[in-house]
Amino acid sequence: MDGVHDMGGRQGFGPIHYTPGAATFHAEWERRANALYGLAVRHGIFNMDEYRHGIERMDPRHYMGASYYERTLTSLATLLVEKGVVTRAELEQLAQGFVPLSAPAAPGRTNLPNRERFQPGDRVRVRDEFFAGHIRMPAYIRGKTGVVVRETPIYPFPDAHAHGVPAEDEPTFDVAFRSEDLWPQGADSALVHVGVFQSYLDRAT
Amino acid sequence: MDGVHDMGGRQGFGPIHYTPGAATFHAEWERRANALYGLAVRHGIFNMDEYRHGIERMDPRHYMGASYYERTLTSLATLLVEKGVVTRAELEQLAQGFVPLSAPAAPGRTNLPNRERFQPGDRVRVRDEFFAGHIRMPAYIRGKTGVVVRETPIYPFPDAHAHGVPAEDEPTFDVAFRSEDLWPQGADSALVHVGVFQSYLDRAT
Amino acid sequence: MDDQRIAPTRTASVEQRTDAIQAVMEARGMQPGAAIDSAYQLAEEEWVPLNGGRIVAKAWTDPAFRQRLLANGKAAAAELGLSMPPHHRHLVALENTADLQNVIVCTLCSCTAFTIIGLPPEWYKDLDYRARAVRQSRTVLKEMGLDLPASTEIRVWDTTTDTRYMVIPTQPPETIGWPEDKLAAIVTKDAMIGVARLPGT
Amino acid sequence: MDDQRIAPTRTASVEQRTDAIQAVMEARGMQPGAAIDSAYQLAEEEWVPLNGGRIVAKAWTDPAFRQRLLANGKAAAAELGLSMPPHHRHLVALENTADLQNVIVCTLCSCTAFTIIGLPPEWYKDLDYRARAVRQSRTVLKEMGLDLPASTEIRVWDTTTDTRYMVIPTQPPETIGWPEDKLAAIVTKDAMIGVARLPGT
Repeated sequence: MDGVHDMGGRQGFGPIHYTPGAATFHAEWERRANALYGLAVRHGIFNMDEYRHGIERMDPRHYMGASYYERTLTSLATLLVEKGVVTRAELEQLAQGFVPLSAPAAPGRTNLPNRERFQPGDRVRVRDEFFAGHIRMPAYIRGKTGVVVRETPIYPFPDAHAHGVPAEDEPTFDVAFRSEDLWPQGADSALVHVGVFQSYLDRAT
Repeated sequence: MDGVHDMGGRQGFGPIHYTPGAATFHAEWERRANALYGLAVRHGIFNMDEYRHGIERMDPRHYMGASYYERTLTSLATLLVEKGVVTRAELEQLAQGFVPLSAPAAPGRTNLPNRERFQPGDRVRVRDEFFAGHIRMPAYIRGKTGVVVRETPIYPFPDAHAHGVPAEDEPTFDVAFRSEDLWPQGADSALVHVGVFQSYLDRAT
Repeated sequence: MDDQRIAPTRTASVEQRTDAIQAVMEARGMQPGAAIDSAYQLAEEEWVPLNGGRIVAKAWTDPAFRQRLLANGKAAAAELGLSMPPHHRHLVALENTADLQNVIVCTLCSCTAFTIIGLPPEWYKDLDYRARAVRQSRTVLKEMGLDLPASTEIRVWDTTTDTRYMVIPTQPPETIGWPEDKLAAIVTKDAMIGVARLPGT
Repeated sequence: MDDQRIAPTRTASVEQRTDAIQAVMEARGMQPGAAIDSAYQLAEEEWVPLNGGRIVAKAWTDPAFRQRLLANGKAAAAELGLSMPPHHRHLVALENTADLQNVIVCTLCSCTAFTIIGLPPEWYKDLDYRARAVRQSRTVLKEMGLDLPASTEIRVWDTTTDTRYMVIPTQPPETIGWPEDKLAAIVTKDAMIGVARLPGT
């Protein structure tokens, strides 16, 4: 989905609030939220793609205003309700207030047809298509051409795995793009490497 | 600029909060904010492109969380400070608190070279380029091909007009795009008409 | 911008910020009080949907006016004594038919022909409408109560320049023959944005 | 989702929401208390940058290990007794040189090789870094204190799959000949993300 979570290249942001050796956690509840979502994953209540999509499905205003661990918490609460572990009513009674949950998911999809096996050096083009479910293709590479650097052995296909749709595991390809191709006249010069699932790629002609 | 204000086609949003004959204003200060920015425009303190860019330059988190008239207010405050009508210190003293202002603008640009005059029926392609200043080209048409429906007589070129850069007024073209071309496999079928400045267009080959 | 200020810790409320700006304008002799009074009056009495309603009613009843309106909306509006701000240089009238629905949105901000159809309603300025109307037009219209048959084509107009748009809704059949002033009164702002049709159409 | 609830008017605090979820997990026999204790211990004692430091130190001093690391990072890490969660199926080590700076970002969320280099620092998860690092790499690094000469190429790695990356910084010349454990201690998390170089490099 073309959600606000797809931040790569979006403008209007300011200086990085960088301090060397910065902390990971600020408050005690953040450590707990992080531990509890990990526990749910280990119990098989949801997988990492479902977890990430639970964050992406947050109301965009909430996403932009929430801290990192509030996003964790929102996905965790959403998935516990969606998976039937708890009702929203029970959760809100326990929390003594409104518990924001993410919007329902669009349907998933299985692996795409006409997948090709690419070799290092092959020129590939990211398919120019739009999918409303979970997808690990940042919008800034859509329709763009890059060069395969290596193949990485198979992973679950996110567009299926986040939605409970059966699919084969797929290779991903480390594809190098020139920043000048991604953002003509609008980027610092660099090679940008993106891990791209086989279903998202065509051979460049 | 590719800011969060460029909302067209972004996903994750929900139902329109529609009531027939809905109100424009909710609070008395909203009417005042709206009147005061109009007053500043009539006094020539800033023009409408500067005003719009003042909103676009808001911190993206603030933009997403602010109401419509808080965005008006933020651009107005920013431009009054940038134009030297008031200092931020004086404004904050009067407001008795922090006054959020928008980030500084990137440089503007003048009309682009190789502008062409198009006729109704001509196929045109929106230039695939990225500009960090004010621009009235929604990202969803970048690089896309459409058909010219009509020419509209000249307007100030926004990319210059919002930045105090000298430029010629330009015709705009009413260009019709198929939603299926804008968002392949990801849109309701429709013709989407966009007013596109001459500088943003090439003849489609 | 002004680094010597001591950054206050609490964000001023929107009311406080508005007050501060108004005070600055007052001190600069810009007479903000009069501007606010005038804006109230304009919003309530001048920039009313009845303006657009008069244009629509005349287009329904006067074929020659309809032609002039479609050729040059701003000049046709001026015939009825209706003006637009100087930066709105053009007005384009978009005619609905039984098989065509025009819908207006401004994805980049919230541009509207406000002197003609009235100031934009809240939902028009909301992020949801701006994000979705252009990509999910049929779905959004249906959610808003306008469930169009599949045979009805949708044209979305994204107001990216200072040309302004207004939709000419189709005329309810039972109003054929009504006088212009009675016709003008049935035309709603939402119908002129294109998210609603008039009853019976 | 659950339409029969009576929507409460006040949003529960993040602490209240965390408490509620923990209580649910407790009631379902999932032993969240033990998981939280374990997570504390893992974050503080197990998932420390010294893990990555040990990998880097060995790569600096053992050319055969370096080759195995570049060929299969996860297996090389396992040689040192370092593990990764099951869904992190691969680890790719990215070698900096004097003329090449590798930088890691996750534009879509905040993926990190956290068992190897430690949990991600706050700025890595912030929207600013995610939005800008991939498009304004040189500018962002400079703002963060790493002002690279124009001759240094930048490679940005966007962690879009569950393959994880770590940067092998260049070794400070004055540390040549140091023992592995002393070398491991000088390698910082930020250098393994690629936003900093080690002193003297």
